[in-house]
Amino acid sequence: MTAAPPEQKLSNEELLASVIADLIGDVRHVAVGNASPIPATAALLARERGGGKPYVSLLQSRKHNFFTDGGRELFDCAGQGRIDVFFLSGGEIDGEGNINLVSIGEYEHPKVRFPGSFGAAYLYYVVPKVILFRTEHSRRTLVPKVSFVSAPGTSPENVFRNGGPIALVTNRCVFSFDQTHRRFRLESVHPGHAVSEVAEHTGFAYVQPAAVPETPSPSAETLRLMRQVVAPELAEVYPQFAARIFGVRVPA
Amino acid sequence: MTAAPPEQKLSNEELLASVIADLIGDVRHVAVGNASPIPATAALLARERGGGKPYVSLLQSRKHNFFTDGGRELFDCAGQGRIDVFFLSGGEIDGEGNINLVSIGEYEHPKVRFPGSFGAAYLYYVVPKVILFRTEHSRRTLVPKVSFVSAPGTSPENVFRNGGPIALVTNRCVFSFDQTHRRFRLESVHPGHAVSEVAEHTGFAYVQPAAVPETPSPSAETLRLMRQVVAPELAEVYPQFAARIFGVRVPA
Amino acid sequence: MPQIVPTLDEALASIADGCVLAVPRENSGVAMAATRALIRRGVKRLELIALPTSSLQADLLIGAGCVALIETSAVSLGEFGPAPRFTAAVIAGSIKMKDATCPALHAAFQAAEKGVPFFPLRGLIGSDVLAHRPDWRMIDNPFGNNDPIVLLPAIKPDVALFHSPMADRAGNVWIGRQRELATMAHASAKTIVTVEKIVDGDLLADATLSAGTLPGFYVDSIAVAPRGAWPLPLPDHYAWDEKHLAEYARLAASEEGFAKYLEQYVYDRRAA
Amino acid sequence: MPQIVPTLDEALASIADGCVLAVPRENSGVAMAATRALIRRGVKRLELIALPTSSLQADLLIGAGCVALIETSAVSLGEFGPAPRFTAAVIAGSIKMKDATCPALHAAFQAAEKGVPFFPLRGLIGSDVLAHRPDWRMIDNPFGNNDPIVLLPAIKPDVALFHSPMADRAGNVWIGRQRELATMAHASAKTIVTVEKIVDGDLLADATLSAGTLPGFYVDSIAVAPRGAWPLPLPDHYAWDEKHLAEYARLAASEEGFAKYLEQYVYDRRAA
Repeated sequence: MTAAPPEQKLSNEELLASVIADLIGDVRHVAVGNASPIPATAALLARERGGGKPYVSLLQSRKHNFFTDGGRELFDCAGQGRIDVFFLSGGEIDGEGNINLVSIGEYEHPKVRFPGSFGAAYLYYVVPKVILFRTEHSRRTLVPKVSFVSAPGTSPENVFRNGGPIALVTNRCVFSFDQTHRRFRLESVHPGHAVSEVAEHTGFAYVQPAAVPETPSPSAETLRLMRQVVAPELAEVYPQFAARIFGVRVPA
Repeated sequence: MTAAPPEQKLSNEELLASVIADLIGDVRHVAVGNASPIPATAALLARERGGGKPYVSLLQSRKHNFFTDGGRELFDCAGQGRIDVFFLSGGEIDGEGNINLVSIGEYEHPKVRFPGSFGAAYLYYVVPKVILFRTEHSRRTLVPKVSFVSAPGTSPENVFRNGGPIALVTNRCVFSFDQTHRRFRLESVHPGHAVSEVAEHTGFAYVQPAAVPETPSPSAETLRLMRQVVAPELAEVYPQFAARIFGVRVPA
Repeated sequence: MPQIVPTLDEALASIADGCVLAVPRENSGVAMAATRALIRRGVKRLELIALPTSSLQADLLIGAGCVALIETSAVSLGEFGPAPRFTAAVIAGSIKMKDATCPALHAAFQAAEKGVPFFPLRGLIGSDVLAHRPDWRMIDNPFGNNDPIVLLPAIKPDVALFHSPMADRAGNVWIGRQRELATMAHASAKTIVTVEKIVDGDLLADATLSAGTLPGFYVDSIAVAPRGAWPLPLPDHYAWDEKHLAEYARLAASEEGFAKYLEQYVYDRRAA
Repeated sequence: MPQIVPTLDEALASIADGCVLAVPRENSGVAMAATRALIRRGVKRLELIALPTSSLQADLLIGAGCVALIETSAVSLGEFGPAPRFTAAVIAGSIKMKDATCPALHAAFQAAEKGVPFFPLRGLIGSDVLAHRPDWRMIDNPFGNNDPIVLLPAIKPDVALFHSPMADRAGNVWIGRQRELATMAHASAKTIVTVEKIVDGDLLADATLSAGTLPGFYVDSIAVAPRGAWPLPLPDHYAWDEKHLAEYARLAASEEGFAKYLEQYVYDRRAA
């Protein structure tokens, strides 16, 4: 395999993966769903920086997950409190952290139909740190109120809930989520993007501090790890992504 | 292997196995618990007479049961309605079909302690034909009222119950059980035993018809099957029993 | 006890119109050759239950008009995009939709496996998934204090249908780590399996293989269908046919294209 | 991630006095060498949960004064007769008894495995097993009509302890068909395993072996204990030591005989 030279320009995907790796923090187990190359990059990066911790399960890959008890094991594992971080997205996401993976319009006669809720109506409640990730940052995706709640961002106090959203990462910015006040807060805007642009393209209200920093770029060491250590690992699961972003080619 | 010659005298165990095989009837699946050589003989005999039906699971033997889903599979299988006949016993059995596998005396301070209920508090409800089998027929084992109900013989109409006792076989006689009237009925007395002897040694009340037939001895063909076909199969699971009753020796 | 039969149609005979049919997720061994045979036979009004999701299988059956109702957590072609016939049918209102979430389907099959009327599940409360499931109930957890919890009724399909690498002559089926296939079979009244091949020997007698074996006791009929999951993957045996799935996604985007796909890959038996 | 440690005592370090300890039935791989090590260490006040029954293991621990409470469906030496120390302790009132029934224990562990507070179970109603379990609840099945059903609270042990044929260097453990061992590990906060041997290679990477493998992810510590289930059987590996069990049954019938057994087979390390 060959990897990207360290002098190469920082890509958007690398920035997002670095941001997400920071959000993961010091945990034991990160699980990454299907078709999620950027979160997968972030999880593997977190593992490299943690010297093997957290354990990373890539559900897309038989090789990179340990499950031997059938399709239920992921959910049982989460229910046991053994998954600390998971990633969810939404056809729509609203300002209270509700996500919609089902449909737009009346449920019985929808105008738009998405694939379905998958495990969201469960995992959103039982995984302590759910990181919302939606690259498309527009008034179409970030809406005042979702048309269908696949899973709510918060729950009443008496409803069993060990988990929920901690942040929303888009191609423009990073929001944190305040579960007490049920709202997002603009934490940083990515290099090349503006606070006003975020406001223009966000359909929901959020807290905007007086000063919003620029999303920090990965350190040279982080970038080196991502490009030289993580990218080749990633190539086994996401060969096209690894080739496009990191220039990693798996020998045929 | 060698087997008993057909002219050998009918043993008590052969009689009991023949009676139980008749009680099994035309079903799909008979499961036999541990340390039950006579019911196992009966089940294998029923299978031979049915040309391979019923399917027989001998829980004692890895080879003679199909379970691959751990210790729960027997109970799940019964809950699915896939076990038609099972055998239970009791330290005490009373006239309402209640069985006691736990203790005699006050539960917190028992005078006698048995091993425990095993699966009886479940299987007695969900297996359509439970055959009670207790060779010791005495006022100590067949009591007016059990000290502890491991599982009741019958349940109120609104309690989910697909199964229960159909008969009690002892070393003296065969009782049938009438689930509607919650009582046993003396069906037959084994050769060499008397109706009066049953009354003398039974601690509970039961229905006694005006004429009680003698328990029918197995036909020559049944006896031949038991001795020549069933006994060698049985020897793999119950070698000592097969040797003692049928004279079957497994070559070392 | 299972019958090993010579043709797919014989194996599938008990899947009648209106059958409640359970099928596995896209990467656990989907009986695609059998699915094409069902479409050729023109089965109608299936109530399809995907444990817990589906992809090409549901899309094909829906597009071909075989499905009255689907219960699932999602139908999607994954990296090949949305499932076009599913999407169109839901928007047109031509199938009845029962949206679930993955662990709810696993739990409801396990409830049937254990012979209980329901299983509880955390999560769900406050979601519109729950709001649109009048067949699910919320109770106050009797071991808690003001602690609502959802109960899901057991799912007992008429037939479970899946594809596996091998069966032995007694009908014992190797399922490996795909243990939801055992749960599906336990929960269903009948189980039909297609396999890559029939092997000699007894899978249950082998200490190693038996750990991944569904006993034939739970299986009703078996037919051999080499590459029977194609173009979907068979775990540890073959991968997705990516080129074919991309072609499907392209064709099925329109009704005309879908009809062409059916003609070429389903009705023309040489391609099945 | 699991630590493979050089001694039994190191592996067992997290089994403290008062530990809620889950152990498997007598023919699923009982960690008997580890049990003798616990007795030598003098562990106290164990709350032993047998899934779903026990034999020599419970009788030894009870006789040696290590147990405060036992939850089980039965304790018996099977064809070698009643379990004498268990029987004596229950009659003397020196241990607290929680009588259960086999499927109730399986269900309660599965409830913990699935992260729910309870599982329902049929049967039980009208039995004194239920009458003596104030921790079990009866509700009216919300999907039925005047249909009472029992709910069992999830069992979440502190530690699961069992013996298996092998583990690999990453701590993945071969359990074969003994799937209740996986459920025990999933349900328990920690899992300790003794194995016959450590093998090279990756059990999870092998398509065949992985079907019977408990991932090391769920395992905390592993020690090698050759013939570690002796004198109980290890499935597909070795049978009961009938002669030894008969000797145990004879000796343990009296307190003096039991003390002699302990001296000879437990405290004298050469015999362990």
